[in-house]
Amino acid sequence: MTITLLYFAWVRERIGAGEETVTPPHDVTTIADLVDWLATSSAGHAAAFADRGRLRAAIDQDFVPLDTPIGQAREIALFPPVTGG
Amino acid sequence: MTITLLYFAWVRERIGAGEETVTPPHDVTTIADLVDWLATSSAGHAAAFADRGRLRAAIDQDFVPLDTPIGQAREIALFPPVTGG
Amino acid sequence: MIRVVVQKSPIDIMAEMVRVEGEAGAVATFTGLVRADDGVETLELEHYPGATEGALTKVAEGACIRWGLSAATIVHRVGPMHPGERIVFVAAASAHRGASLEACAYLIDRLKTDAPFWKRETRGAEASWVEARDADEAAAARWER
Amino acid sequence: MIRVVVQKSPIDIMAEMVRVEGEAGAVATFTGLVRADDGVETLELEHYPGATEGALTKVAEGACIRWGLSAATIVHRVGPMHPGERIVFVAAASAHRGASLEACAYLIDRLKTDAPFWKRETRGAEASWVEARDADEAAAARWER
Repeated sequence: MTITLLYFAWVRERIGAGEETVTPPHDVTTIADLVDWLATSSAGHAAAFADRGRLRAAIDQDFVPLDTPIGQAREIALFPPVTGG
Repeated sequence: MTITLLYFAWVRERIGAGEETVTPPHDVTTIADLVDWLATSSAGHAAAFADRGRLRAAIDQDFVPLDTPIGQAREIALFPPVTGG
Repeated sequence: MIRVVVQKSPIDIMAEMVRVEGEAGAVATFTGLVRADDGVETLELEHYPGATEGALTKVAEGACIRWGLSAATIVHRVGPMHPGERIVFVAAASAHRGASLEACAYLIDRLKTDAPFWKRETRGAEASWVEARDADEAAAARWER
Repeated sequence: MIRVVVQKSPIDIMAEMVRVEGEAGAVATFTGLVRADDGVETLELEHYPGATEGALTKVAEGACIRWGLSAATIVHRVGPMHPGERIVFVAAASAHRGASLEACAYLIDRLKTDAPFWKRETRGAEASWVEARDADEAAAARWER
């Protein structure tokens, strides 16, 4: 299953890209699993995901906790806590 | 002692004037006394002061309760509860 | 910086906003308008010249001290107005949003009970003075401490 | 009537006010600005296109339902900004003041935690991402029921 990943703010800066497309292995069932798997793919990913407490996620544009199952997600965004307004 | 009286809103309308100058007798010591005394001066004054619960006052431009002594007041205003904003 | 104005002319919100913003990070405002939906054709605002400005200044100063505002503005119209027109504009400016939001609510709540304005509504041939509401006394009282 | 805009251009407060006022009796607004007093030279706002508009619409709809507003507006800038410029403008319009004041505070409190915006400040050669504040979570949480 192919998923589009979007990165914002310092997550994007550390990874060095705002977007990538991945096909995670079958044992990746939650966003937390996905993050674990992504963290092994480059030093940038590892740095971006080092502090899980400061990581937030959205599935298909809805904010969700990191333990949410990926399900049939087409777009997953990973980013720091928001600071607008 | 001469006092300038100012009337606003329906107090002014019932009395038929926005301002008058009076010299109350010596036994008029509070605003409530003043209102009692004024109420005897015309049918308009009596109508304006019929409902004391809906009457408010200011001495020299400061809001005060009706039982406040007149003291050395130069200007006393009598009016309904305020409704600005 | 305190700005208190009682005026017959329409309220220029844009000019008031720019003035109150200054170098603040947060500005909260409240605007009261003549309602177009309750049959009122003309609203007339009477006030107590001299005393009005003093009362509004006291309200604005109270807000500035209590919330450490960088600026507070109160502009109130007097005279005849029509539906859709702005009766009052209050604004509170501060570094952060909490202070400006609370101070803005305080400004309009206290103005409602502490400033000598009286509204008269005209509907067709009928003119009537607006009655004060107990809810306004309650709203003002919640700021006492 | 809900109006949600994410834009690169400066916020035209006057046009937004006239739109939100409609036939309302009360309009409360909050404006957030780049502070001129803390050494920031440039503030850059990044967002999550598509998701941002959805999140803001949900916040505005929540306020309209809860307080029976006649209109709610949220305008948020993105891209680079300088001290004194307006970052965000929210407004709530209703018949009476209580609803508009509460709803306005709700709009900005929820926006702070529910909308995908990120601020990066530049001071001289130093650029840093603004950290989220626990106080913002607390402010948003007080509206839960």
